[in-house]
Amino acid sequence: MWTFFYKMSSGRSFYQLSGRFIPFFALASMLLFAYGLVGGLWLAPPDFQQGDAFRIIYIHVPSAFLSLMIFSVMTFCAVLSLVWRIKMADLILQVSCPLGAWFTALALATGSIWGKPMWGTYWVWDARLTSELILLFIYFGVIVLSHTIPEERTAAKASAILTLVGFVDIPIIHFSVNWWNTLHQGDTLKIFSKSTIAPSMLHPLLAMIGAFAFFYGWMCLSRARSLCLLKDKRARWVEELVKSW
Amino acid sequence: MVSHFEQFLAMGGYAKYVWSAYGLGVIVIIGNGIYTARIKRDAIAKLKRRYRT
Amino acid sequence: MSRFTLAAGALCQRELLLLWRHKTNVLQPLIFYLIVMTLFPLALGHSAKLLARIAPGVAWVAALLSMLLSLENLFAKDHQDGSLEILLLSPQPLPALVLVKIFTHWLVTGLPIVLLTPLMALLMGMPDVSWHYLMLGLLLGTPSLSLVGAIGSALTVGLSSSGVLIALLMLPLYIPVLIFGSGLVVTAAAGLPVAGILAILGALLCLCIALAPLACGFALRVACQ
Amino acid sequence: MLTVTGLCTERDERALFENLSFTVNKGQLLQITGPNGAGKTTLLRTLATLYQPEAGQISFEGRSINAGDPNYCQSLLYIGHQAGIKAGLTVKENITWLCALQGGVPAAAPLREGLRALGLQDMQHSLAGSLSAGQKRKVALTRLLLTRASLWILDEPFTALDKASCDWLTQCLYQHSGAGGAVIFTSHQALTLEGITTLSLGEGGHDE
Repeated sequence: MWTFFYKMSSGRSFYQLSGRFIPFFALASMLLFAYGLVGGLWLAPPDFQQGDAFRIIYIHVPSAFLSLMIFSVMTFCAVLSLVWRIKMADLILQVSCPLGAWFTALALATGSIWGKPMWGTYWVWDARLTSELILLFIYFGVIVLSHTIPEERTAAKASAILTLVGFVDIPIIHFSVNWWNTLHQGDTLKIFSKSTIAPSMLHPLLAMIGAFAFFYGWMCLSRARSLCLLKDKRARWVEELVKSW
Repeated sequence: MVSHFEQFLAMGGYAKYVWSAYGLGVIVIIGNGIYTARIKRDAIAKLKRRYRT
Repeated sequence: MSRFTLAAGALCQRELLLLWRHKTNVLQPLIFYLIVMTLFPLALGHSAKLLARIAPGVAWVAALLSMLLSLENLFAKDHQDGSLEILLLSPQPLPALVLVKIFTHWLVTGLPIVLLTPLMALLMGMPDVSWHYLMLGLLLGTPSLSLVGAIGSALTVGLSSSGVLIALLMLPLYIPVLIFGSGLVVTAAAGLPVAGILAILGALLCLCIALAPLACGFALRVACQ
Repeated sequence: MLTVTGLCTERDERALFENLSFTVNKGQLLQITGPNGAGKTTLLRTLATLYQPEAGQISFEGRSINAGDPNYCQSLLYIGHQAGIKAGLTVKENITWLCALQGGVPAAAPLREGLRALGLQDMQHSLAGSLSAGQKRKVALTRLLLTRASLWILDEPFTALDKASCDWLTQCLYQHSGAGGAVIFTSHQALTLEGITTLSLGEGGHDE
């Protein structure tokens, strides 16, 4: 396993390695998307309580899951970059940060759209939506920090530190927002609690989560590949590669 | 007799919400896909310019 | 006296001397706190019931913002005149020295805010039992605000105007302290037991004391590259 | 005393030097020369563990060191471009906190003697902000007299110094290297120092 990370540290091997993963990720995400959408929109019966509005779950839950998954990937890369100084980890962190922000925003938007038929208002200070909003702020913090520091190497290290600090903060926020929600217990009806879900509804959901995850892997690796080429543009292997195109 | 397709589109009266949510999903997914392709195209162009001249 | 207490004492003395010589920088955050606290009653009318209800939240937000003001040049001045490198190259552990610096910053900005709470309670017409809790909450909460803000200040030390940036970076970390701080007064006013919330505020403080100087040390080493 | 192996550093996409290796032993005066932007300051900062090199190993008295290594910092004195003087403090306060952070607080006698050697004794209580660049540099240099560090890394110590102070500084360097310490420094003025080795950082950074 350790040689894998060591190989990731040099630009060239990262380029080749990711080249092999990308087609697999792309294919898997498209297949799972097809199955998930068909399953979710047609095959799954409407929910007895919410009718067809529950189908928003097939976009909301995967993007919410992804927003946390991407942040864990970013934290893992931050540790790799700060402790073992693996250069490619900085690249993956810098690349997956906007993706994470997009999926968090998507989760927030679909969550509030889902709230409209349930409560009649778009925004409700429900514990999970609020935590999702604060997570979006953490993503913005990392993005803004990495874009404001001029020197590229310092920017990478600083955003890695901020990601680690953010990672420590997520459980604390989750805990304190839940406590805050019970303190000011308004009329929030628990719609997000996972009621026991029929298998025919569950399989498309798992497929969609897989599809989103593979899509993220696909986007992240291909963006990292392009940036890796630009980063090592002086290296000889890049020169040969460009000549071979 | 409302054809099966119209009934499907109606989404049991929640058409507005379901389709807007899916629309946003499509925008985010396709948008990021296009942006990735653009990053790749710019990188290749920049490298070509660097090594061709 | 061990080497470390010598260095820490010298650093603390240096910081206090510098702040004493530039008193205006110290007074600015406090004046901002006073302004905010006087503006709210003017804006929302002086009905005692309303003011008493919003007083803890307003006090906490005003404390948070005024501490943000003075955070910007916590490390930036040292970076400009090169004394940050001497801090990095000192044989004493860097997180400990950073903790000393943050403590002096809290002494100068956080403590006065805590001491001003009785005045604020008067202004906002808070019932006397709840402003004791507000004061206790601020006493436990403002050091964590200082520690967390220092991380933001260390991350943005090289940048020119980083005031708002620190607020954005450290907002998610301020939220738990804000929630439990103002929640403390609300539960106290409702007569519920508050031991649990005080324990959580204390736990947050210990977490910040343990992790924030480490993160600051790391960020400063990165910023000096 | 200090061995550097395989050091390579990049500075904003430009490789400054590729696997540079050299050793500095006791009593040696090493001058780093090279055109502007050749990476002299970066090399000094790397040796002082302020700058993290891309690759390479620095070991002090046999043991490899990384950032913030206590006993390496104990025996190292680094004076960079900026003098590290706080403008709001007086000269005396500046020196006390500088030495306290580095090691022991200087007793009154060596402090006064050091200031007199540099002609700063009457400016002891004036604010450092009111001093000229040369005087600020001299305040930083008083640390040389009061420190017990064996390795000195000085970045452009001779800049903004008048003739008398330059001679004093050269004298100080010789005295330190005579006592078994080592000095690594950079300087643009044409120095008439004998018995120093130079490391040129032109292209390639080969060791002369």
